[in-house]
Amino acid sequence: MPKKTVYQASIEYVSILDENAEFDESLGKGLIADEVVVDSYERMAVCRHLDEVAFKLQRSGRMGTYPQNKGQEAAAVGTALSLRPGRDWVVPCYRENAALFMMGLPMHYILLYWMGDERGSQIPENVKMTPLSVPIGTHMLHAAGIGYAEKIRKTDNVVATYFGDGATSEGDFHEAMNFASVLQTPTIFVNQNNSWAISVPRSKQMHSETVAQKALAYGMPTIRCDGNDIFAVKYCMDEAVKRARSGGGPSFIECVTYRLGDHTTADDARRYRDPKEVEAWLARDPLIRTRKYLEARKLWDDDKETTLKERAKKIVKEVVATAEGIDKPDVASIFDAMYANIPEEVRLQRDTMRTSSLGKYPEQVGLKGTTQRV
Amino acid sequence: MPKKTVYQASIEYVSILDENAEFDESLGKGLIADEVVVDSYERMAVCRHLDEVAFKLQRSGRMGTYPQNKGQEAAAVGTALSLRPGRDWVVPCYRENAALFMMGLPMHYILLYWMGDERGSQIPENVKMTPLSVPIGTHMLHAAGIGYAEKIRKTDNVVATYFGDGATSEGDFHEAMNFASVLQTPTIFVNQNNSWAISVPRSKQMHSETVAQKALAYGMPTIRCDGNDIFAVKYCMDEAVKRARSGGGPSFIECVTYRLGDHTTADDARRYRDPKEVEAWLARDPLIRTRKYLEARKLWDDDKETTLKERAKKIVKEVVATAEGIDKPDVASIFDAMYANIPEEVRLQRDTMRTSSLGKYPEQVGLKGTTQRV
Amino acid sequence: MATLNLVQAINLALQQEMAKDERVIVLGEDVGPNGGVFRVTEGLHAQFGDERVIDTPLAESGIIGTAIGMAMNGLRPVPEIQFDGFLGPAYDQIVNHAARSRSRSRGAVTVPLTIRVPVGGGIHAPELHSDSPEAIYAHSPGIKVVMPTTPYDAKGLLTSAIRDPDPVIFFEPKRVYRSFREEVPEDEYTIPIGEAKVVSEGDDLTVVTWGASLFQCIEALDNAPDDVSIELIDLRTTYPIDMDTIAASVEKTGRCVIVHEAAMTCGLGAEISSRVQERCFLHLEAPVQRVTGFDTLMPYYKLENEYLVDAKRVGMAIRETLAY
Amino acid sequence: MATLNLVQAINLALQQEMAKDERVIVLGEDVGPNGGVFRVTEGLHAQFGDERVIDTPLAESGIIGTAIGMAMNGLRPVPEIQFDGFLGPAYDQIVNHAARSRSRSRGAVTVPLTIRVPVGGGIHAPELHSDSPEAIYAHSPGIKVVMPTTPYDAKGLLTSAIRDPDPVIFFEPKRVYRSFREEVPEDEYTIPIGEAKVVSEGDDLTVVTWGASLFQCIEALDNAPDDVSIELIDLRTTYPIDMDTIAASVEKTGRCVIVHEAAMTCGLGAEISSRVQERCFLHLEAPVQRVTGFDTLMPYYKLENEYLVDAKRVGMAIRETLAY
Ligand SMILES: Cc1ncc(C[n+]2csc(CCOP(=O)(O)OP(=O)(O)O)c2C)c(N)n1
Ligand SMILES: Cc1ncc(C[n+]2csc(CCOP(=O)(O)OP(=O)(O)O)c2C)c(N)n1
Ligand SMILES: [Mg+2]
Ligand SMILES: [Mg+2]
Repeated sequence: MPKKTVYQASIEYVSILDENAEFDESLGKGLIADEVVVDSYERMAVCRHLDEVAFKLQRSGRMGTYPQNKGQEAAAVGTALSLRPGRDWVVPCYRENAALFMMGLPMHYILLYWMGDERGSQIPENVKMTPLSVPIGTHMLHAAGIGYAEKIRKTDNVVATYFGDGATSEGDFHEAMNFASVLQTPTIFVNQNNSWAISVPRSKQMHSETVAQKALAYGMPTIRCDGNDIFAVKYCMDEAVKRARSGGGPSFIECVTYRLGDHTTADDARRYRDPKEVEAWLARDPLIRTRKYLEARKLWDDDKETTLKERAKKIVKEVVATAEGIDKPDVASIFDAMYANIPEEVRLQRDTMRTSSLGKYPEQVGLKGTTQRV
Repeated sequence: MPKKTVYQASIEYVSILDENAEFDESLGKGLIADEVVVDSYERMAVCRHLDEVAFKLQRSGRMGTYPQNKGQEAAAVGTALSLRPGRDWVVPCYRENAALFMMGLPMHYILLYWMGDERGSQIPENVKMTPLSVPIGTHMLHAAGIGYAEKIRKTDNVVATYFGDGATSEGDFHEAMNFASVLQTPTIFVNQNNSWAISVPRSKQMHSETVAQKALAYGMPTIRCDGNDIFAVKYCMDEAVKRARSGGGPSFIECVTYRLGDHTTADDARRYRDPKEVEAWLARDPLIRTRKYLEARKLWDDDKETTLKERAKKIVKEVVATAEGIDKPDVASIFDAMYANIPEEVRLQRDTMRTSSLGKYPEQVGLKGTTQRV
Repeated sequence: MATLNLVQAINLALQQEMAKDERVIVLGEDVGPNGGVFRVTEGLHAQFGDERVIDTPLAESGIIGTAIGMAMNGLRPVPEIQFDGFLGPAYDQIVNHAARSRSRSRGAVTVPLTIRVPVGGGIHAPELHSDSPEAIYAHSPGIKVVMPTTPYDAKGLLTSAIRDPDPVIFFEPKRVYRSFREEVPEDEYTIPIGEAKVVSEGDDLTVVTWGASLFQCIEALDNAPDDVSIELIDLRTTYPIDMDTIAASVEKTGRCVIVHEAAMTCGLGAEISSRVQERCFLHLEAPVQRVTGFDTLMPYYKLENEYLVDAKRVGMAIRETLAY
Repeated sequence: MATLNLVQAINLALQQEMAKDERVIVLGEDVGPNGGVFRVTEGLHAQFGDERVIDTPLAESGIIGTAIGMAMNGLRPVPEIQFDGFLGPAYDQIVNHAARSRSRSRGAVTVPLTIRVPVGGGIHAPELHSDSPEAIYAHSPGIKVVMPTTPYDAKGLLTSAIRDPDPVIFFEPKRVYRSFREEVPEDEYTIPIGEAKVVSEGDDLTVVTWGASLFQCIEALDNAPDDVSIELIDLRTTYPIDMDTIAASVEKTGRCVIVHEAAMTCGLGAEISSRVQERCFLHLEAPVQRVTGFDTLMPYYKLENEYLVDAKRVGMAIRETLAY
């Protein structure tokens, strides 16, 4: 046989609660307990409100550049539902706030971070996560290494790492996928394919039909799902987590979603994006369909919605107050944070807040008079 | 439908002249004209001899580290057969000497290069290639860019880039594959999968069953073939070149082959490789089966073989003499080659062969006596 | 003559070179319809189309590596890297390929490439959006490194860079992008790479700087006592270094303060300081001083101003050096 | 006490730290059964197995990035990068992640990582196998950079590096790997990171060096006239810089020559020269001199010896500085 088929693959797409709030019982039944769906909805709503407030804070000069999560809350919540706070790890990018809160990160950390304070990245000890990653596509390697440490310690802890469609173009994405598969680490690659990387559409980002097929290159189990459907997301994540916990190695999940806002507050998406596209996606908003799901099952009503709105306002207000109430960091922290024990030369820069040498060294002579401190 | 298949792919393997020299007429007939098969065989044999001589030169201290091509000649020749010297480009690694010679590179360049002389990389103007690439896996991006230039100039020239199995682990491989597919450049990715990257076996290099499937991540046409079979290689390359010339974009070809020698003369493969594995592959040597093919068709006999051996000796002897006859490069070339016009400071270093400053500058004063040149 | 800011001057240079030479290609993240995150490439996509203004995938090594290939095959690519910190993934392609290709091939394979990168702090941006990596590339033989600060210089130097037969990194001090305007000729002109500019003449002390710190130096000079006369040099090109201009000045003044935003240790200030004392040793009346970024990361923006060199720190070093 | 060469001393330190602390993991290309291309990890795979001695895929960013993750999660990885030139693809992970994580997280997420890399020229290797990138990393705050030259120092410093709570790059001058042996205690010991060593004392001139150039300096000292007395300092750690030792010496001698293999411009020699004149200005009787690699690429090996600093060039600078 001169030609024979030596490899075959196919990729499935999962949708359970679709954009019309139609629910597929065959896969969805019992997947998420009612009270957890309610809780998830509330979490998404609170995050949405945080987003809106953060946007306003930025506009009024009380915060720096901020990337809204708006529209992508289901991917964050749906995946985090399968994780165990305090044991499993999250290695995030910056568009999955809800997942971080579910893992135990206090909400004000996120605001503090975008307010330009490193203490927003000072992850509390009981929270298993790395700081938000500004350099795109380079943090997933850490999820391979973190997973490897869990693996050789023989725990059943897993690591979920989040990243966008754009991030999959970086070389480090490729290396992370390869290291995780070769070392069979318990790492779950959660791709939030929101169709855009700032102004670059998916069609210019990649030539493949799906993001999910990128995992085939590594012999890694892979699946695509409706990323605005917490059920579909949770379904895929459950499978991946189960596989990872039981020594089955890494998995890839493509969550098809959409960035309803601008890339960040520094961006104006109207420059490059058809408003009709945004409109179409507004109809697929994860909050709307989850609410419909709950309402259809009498788990939700307008009163509850009003209460939730109030509660969200209150929570976010407090969070803003907490973040804004934190004093400006001490200048010395710039230096002190560099090493466990800072070198003499860094200490000297800290103490003098200077780099010029005159008057700094006892043995240095020659300065006429005391012009030093003016 | 909660689950549906959204992507399917399969990969074919091509073998025409198998390791027992069985020839498949259905794909192979007319693929390579008889005289071209003869020529190809002769080229492979000359390269094999060059390899042996280079090895000895290194061992006797007349050359630096050298990577033998032994066993991989068919992949080089089979792919180059589809290219047009002087028009199509080659962006090589270091294990495809035969292809470079077919593209017009004088043979002594290769020796000169490994003798530690940059002029071995001083590609003649009519030869369309980049120098051998020492940093693994990082040169394929240039093949994307070179292809792009051809594309927007609306030529039908194509670019072939060569690299090993190990090279596919580098992030730059991923970025090259992605840029070539997104920009639809006429680039052909020729992978020489020889099972080893120095001492690292393919199983530790990647978790995928084939290298070819890596191209699926980019929606790129991909195929696997017997890399020790010039017919199978040529068959795949013809398809890829045709596609590229006609605006169909990049392709990937995995040539399954084997490194019969050590990684380089600095390596000792017995430290990590089962001799039985090597033995099995010795039987699959591309030279043996091509010779059998020719003999079966009365295109070759022992006399011709003897003549060829003599000719190879003569050619290689001349090439060695040419390479060794080239004077040691001028020291000034270290400096002169840095920029089209070297900066004043580099000129000063060149002229004085010093970096210390004393006596270098006319306005610099204070040197007692003339201790400068000792 | 139009009055332009730095963004506009760079945009104009790009537009003119693209119009004049069809080998010039702009590529990078968001440089197309969006016009770049700082709008430096605004309008180019509309004028020159998809083939010559390419929105690339999000991969800096890919951008530079592809541009290297284009340059090797006759084009004149002008890639943009979106922010200083994202040069990191492209470091290997720049240093191990772009910078080495000419020497590696003894002139046979060259890489006429201009890499544009906004640099430096002061705009309240997130982490990795405020670095000043000029010394890294000055230590990597084979590339030229340019950092103009004024619109006039930027237009002339970018034109030179694009026409240069070798790779050039073109650093744009982003804090200055829209901070001031000056008259910029609409006609083409070039400013030679490797020539510093004496911004103001003086006899008592030489200040050498480049990038956005130029303005802190000007402020410090304005605040200096009337009876001291300070020479201010804007380096403009950080490799090769115009030592003739610096040495001539220090021989006259006998005192030198170097100001830059990057971390002190192994910054370009160290190189200039070393060369000054090597060449002008007997002229020096005080040790050469460096006023630079600290040997720490650029902090997140709440403490950004505390990190950045300011006129006060420059002024103190000037006074102390004069008093030595 | 055993008499070991540099390779053996490093191997012993690795073996002992792995035996003592199971968090220590070795990873890299060919470090497993092959024992590394220089055999520095020889025997470790046999003793500690697949899980702790990992032959990785050919991807330097992957090696360092994965090691960073391991370090963040409680391990003490010791990755090997096969050759200096191949640090390039890992630059971003080192500088933008390993070096920044502690500061970024204000101490919450730290990266105790030791990156071993053979460096420097002189072994007739191909291109990109002979670089000396210490200044690049000294300019990148957040990492420590060590370059011991003798087996004794290497064992003690590697032990310190592995136990250090912060990332350390451990450069091994490959030209010295098998060039000489010395007595090395089999017992564990540490040498503090950041302390230079006075190799020989003297009063007339100070030579500061590190890495393989140490031996060219020793040769130059041997060739110097009997009536001059030269102090030779082996820096051992290139960041942080032990300026106290250097300054104390130059205050005594008044003259200083710095010798290193890397290119001159923005090399570590520039930093030391600047600091010497900043601190010891009135003690200096001659300009501080640098004897370094040229501002070119390290040529292919036919011209390697012409590029490398040799005792003659060091000797000339010493004589000229003494004669100043
Ligand atoms: C290495 C790197 N390059 C460029 C950037 C600038 N940048 C920030 S976000 C972004 C787009 C990211 O797109 P994607 O990964 O799809 O995530 P999304 O923002 O859509 O969630 C870019 C280009 C960066 N932060 N890091
Ligand atoms: C970036 C880089 N990392 C490491 C090396 C060292 N090295 C040289 S060849 C090689 C293995 C290459 O394997 P492969 O790509 O399969 O090619 P092969 O040698 O088998 O033909 C390695 C690790 C290198 N040259 N470049
Ligand atoms: Mg996106
Ligand atoms: Mg191989």
